[in-house]
Amino acid sequence: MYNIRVPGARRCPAAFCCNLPFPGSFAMKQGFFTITENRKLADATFLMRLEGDTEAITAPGQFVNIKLDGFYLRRPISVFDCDGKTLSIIYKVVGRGTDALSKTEPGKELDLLTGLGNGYDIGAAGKRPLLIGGGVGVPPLYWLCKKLAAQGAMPQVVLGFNSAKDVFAVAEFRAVAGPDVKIVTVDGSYSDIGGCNKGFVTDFLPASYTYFYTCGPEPMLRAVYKATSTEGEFSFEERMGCGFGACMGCSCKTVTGYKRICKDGPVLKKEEILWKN
Amino acid sequence: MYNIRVPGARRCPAAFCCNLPFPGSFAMKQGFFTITENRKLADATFLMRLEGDTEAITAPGQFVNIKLDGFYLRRPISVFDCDGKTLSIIYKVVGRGTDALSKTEPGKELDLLTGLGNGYDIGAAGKRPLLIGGGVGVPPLYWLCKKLAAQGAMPQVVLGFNSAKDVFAVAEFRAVAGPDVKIVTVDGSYSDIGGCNKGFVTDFLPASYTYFYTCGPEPMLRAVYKATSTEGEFSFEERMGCGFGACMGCSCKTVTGYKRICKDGPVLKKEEILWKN
Amino acid sequence: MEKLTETQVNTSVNLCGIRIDNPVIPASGTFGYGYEFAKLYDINELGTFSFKGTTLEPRFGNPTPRIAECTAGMINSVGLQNPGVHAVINTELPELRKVFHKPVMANISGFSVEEYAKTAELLNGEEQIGWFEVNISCPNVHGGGMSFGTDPKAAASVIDAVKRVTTKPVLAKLSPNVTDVTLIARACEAAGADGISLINTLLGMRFDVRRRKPVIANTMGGFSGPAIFPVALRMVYQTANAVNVPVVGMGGVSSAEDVIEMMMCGATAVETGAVNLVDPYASLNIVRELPVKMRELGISDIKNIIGIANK
Amino acid sequence: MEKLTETQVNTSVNLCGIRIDNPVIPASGTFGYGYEFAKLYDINELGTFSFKGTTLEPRFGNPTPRIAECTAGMINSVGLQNPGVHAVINTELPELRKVFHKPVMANISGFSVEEYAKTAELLNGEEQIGWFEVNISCPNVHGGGMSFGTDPKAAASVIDAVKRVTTKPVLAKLSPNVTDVTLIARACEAAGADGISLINTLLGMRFDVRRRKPVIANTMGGFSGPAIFPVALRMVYQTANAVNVPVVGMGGVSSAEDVIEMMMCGATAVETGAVNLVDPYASLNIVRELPVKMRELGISDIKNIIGIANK
Repeated sequence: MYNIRVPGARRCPAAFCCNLPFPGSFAMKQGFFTITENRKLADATFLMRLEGDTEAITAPGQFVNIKLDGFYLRRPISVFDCDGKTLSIIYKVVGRGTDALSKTEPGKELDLLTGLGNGYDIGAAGKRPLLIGGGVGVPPLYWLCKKLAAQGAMPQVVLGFNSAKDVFAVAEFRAVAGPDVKIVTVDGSYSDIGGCNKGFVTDFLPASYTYFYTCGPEPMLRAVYKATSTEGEFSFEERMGCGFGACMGCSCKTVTGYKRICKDGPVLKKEEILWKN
Repeated sequence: MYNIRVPGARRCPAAFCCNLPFPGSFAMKQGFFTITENRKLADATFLMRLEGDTEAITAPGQFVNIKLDGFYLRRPISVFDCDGKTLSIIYKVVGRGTDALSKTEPGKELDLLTGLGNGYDIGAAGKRPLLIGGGVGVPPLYWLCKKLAAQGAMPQVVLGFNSAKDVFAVAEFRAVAGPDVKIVTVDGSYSDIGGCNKGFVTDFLPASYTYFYTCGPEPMLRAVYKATSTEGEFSFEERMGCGFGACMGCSCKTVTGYKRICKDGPVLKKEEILWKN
Repeated sequence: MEKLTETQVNTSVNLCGIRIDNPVIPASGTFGYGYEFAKLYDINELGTFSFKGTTLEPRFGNPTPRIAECTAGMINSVGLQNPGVHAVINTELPELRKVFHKPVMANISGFSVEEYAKTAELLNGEEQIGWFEVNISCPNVHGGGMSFGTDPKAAASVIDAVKRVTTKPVLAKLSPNVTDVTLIARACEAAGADGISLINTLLGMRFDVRRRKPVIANTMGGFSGPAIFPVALRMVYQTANAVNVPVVGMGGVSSAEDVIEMMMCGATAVETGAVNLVDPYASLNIVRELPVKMRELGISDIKNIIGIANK
Repeated sequence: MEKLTETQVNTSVNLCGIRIDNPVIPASGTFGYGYEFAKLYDINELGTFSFKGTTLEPRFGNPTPRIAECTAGMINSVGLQNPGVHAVINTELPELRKVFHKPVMANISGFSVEEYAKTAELLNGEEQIGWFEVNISCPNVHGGGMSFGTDPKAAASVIDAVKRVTTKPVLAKLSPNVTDVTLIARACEAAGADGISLINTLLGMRFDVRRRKPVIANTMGGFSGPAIFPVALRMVYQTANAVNVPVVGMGGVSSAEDVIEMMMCGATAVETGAVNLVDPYASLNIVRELPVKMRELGISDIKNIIGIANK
């Protein structure tokens, strides 16, 4: 497991995982970002916009790791959108840390590690890629969607939420993917131009797509794994120590060896995945 | 030691110290104060002005206990001046906590416990009380000086510092006690209208006074103890846990029993004092 | 999640046969003999409290400085300063009676098995005392305290001697400074302890790099505060798995959520310690926050969560 | 206080016969095999570092979640994930060699005395290895790790076996989860240990009150971070008083001042742990801050402060 090498390819720098070639860059950066906006989008769900040096953020699906006053570990949060000097994140309040984050005022500086994780491989998308997001797994798909559209693909998007009160970012996705955006709620409480879609995201997948990208809670990922017919990429969540590959806190087993969700992931290709029981 | 009672007098509420009558009040209050000013007065020495409910502060020589972000224990600091809604403190940067305090910006709210400690007994002063301060022991004497002048006494003040760069609050004392204020420096580097007084405070005590009040480092207090000829009061410093009498962290032995510096003190009468070896 | 109204929430627990209105108990050494806090608020809102560790004779304790600050905690080396059991009976308890109308927990300590027993015997006649908490874990005294709490046989001998002279429930307060706390807990249970309380402070130290001497006069002392909560929680969990008597948990508890977390790990009630020294209203606030937090977490009766981690 | 210029400050120490430029050593498990950090800065600025705990066979370690946050610290239950000693020799050390030109500390662990010895024997031929740090204190594996570190005889047997097959200095890395750490330290010294390093993590736990299960899959784990510094400092002090070999201190060290405080309490060098996970530049910053802090405190040669608390 430890001596598979692909000559000529960039080698995964993970301490001991796979030694396989990898997409994306690992040029992590530490820097201070100024909050320019921090507002509620949906039930317990907030959008934060930050200004600072975003150079290290090179691929959708990457995340940043945020230091908060009074908390020891940083909070890893995926990138919702990013340009030359602005970074947006969407996060859900799930504990004391994210609660404190939601109460942080614009103007305040935050210490961020940026450019963390491999991110999605947009080169594999094809013409009609499918993006499947669920709940707090929706945000990383937005920048991905923009990047795919920018390279000429026509992404199809299926986003699932528990209920209408949890829905966010629909307008943003529609602005990029128009009618190809479908919103699904478990309780059927949401409806819009795309109809009232009650159930799970896997109930509303399009018949045809060239590749898929997904992010969401693990039960959804497992359902997507079964329901999809093409190759694709999954973004995983795990409790992290450092977020940059040092502590082995977030390891998982894959077909190609042990991987660190934070550094060799969070995105894994479908064929790599070994589900835990 | 535990059953001395003075009938009719207010009883010291200390859990188990002296059961003697006591001056001052123990109506501690917790409240938020807004910093209106925080500026350097002398070498590593800062003045902070705060606005808030000062009702609990009833006697000069009392202190406040300040909660600082990132520090577990509060910082006890004596009251430099106080009126209906403003409180001033003068503090020296001696560690990480006071360093953080010195960098706290006006506008910020601080959590304070106020009205802590017994304070000086201004009723004992007589016509010509003597105030002897050394270094960071100088601040509590200022409000005392004002209170004494207000009740018609003519206080005499001797303030000692290591060096000219450490001197502060001279104008304030002179505004109250005029030419009766003498500034002494160990290295003789300070001189003003009161002359150049090189040495220790005890080298410059006036010939005659009705009572004395002192605060400063322990070696100075010991020297004052020997050099003074009348009754008087000493304010002591000790590392505190709570600052309000709960933890017994700052106990000392006195002629009248065990006392808690924070609650039964910090002011002790000369005749009560038992010096540690 | 089930929505609960205020009246549906029950915070009372049964501690060794005595019902307390809520499981929040200021720990010994952080609440004096109680009546001073009664000037700040009605201390009858508390479940109960454990009074200052009392010995047979009056003690001044250790030299000062006795306090050192730490990240998220503090070290104390008070060393059992107390007025002695006779003054407690003659002065402190009568003061307390005026303002507190519930059973109080009597924390006792000693330097010999006989001293523990004698102190307990003298206090046993005091009506207001509901429980004894036998401190065999004070890190700040030599030849007593913790030395009893680090050896199962010595611990058992103290508990046995106290049980013989008392008619009230006896809790053994254990030290965390041991390889296996469950050995001590089991020995105390076998000796008749009606409950176990833990953890006392961790032995800690700070050194002043400027003055180049230990921050506290006694060099080492007892480390407490939120910093020790994970160690406390682990030991509460281990002990609740090991004994059949109730466990009273403590160590860094600073919020109602901490209380709930510790009860889920096996505590029947929870003591608050260092937080009382930073915020004199802390225990009251926790008592008041508890039903709010219970409703948020869908807990209708706090008894139901005791030890769910251990099942 | 004496004013010192930059050139007058000496940060080098001698650790078991090997001179290191400064006493700052990222601890095992927080720095991988080093070369990944070399992408962030020149890791040759460090005194050295202790590489990821290595076992004879590859290990995945414990199930996830493996991490829990605490006040001023964290719990991990990684459980010695590592690629095994052969991959370390064939892959990791050759990578390290390209970017690190100093002796490295080889942290090894095992589940039997024989495994420790075999792993040490295999690594002994690696030129870059300066010291062995024998981890007899991992709280996250069953039947190994900490069970060796809580019994003086078992600890001594591991050290003795490793010493027989190695030609390099051997440090015993001790667990703080014991009643008397000096007993273990003395046993290791008697078995030939050239130094003692401590403390490994405290055994801790967190429970998720919302999900109603332990935060980490393994229930309990190793607690580290600034929260444990006072306990670490106390044990370094006690151990430095008890043994004659050098002590490497660790546990919550987060700043140059912490390094100085721990050296004053008896440490010849200091390892940085959890702080590396929160700030990837932390150890570098401490190395750079150290001479500044030394000048501020009037320390011209850091060797002169080692153990001044113990005199």
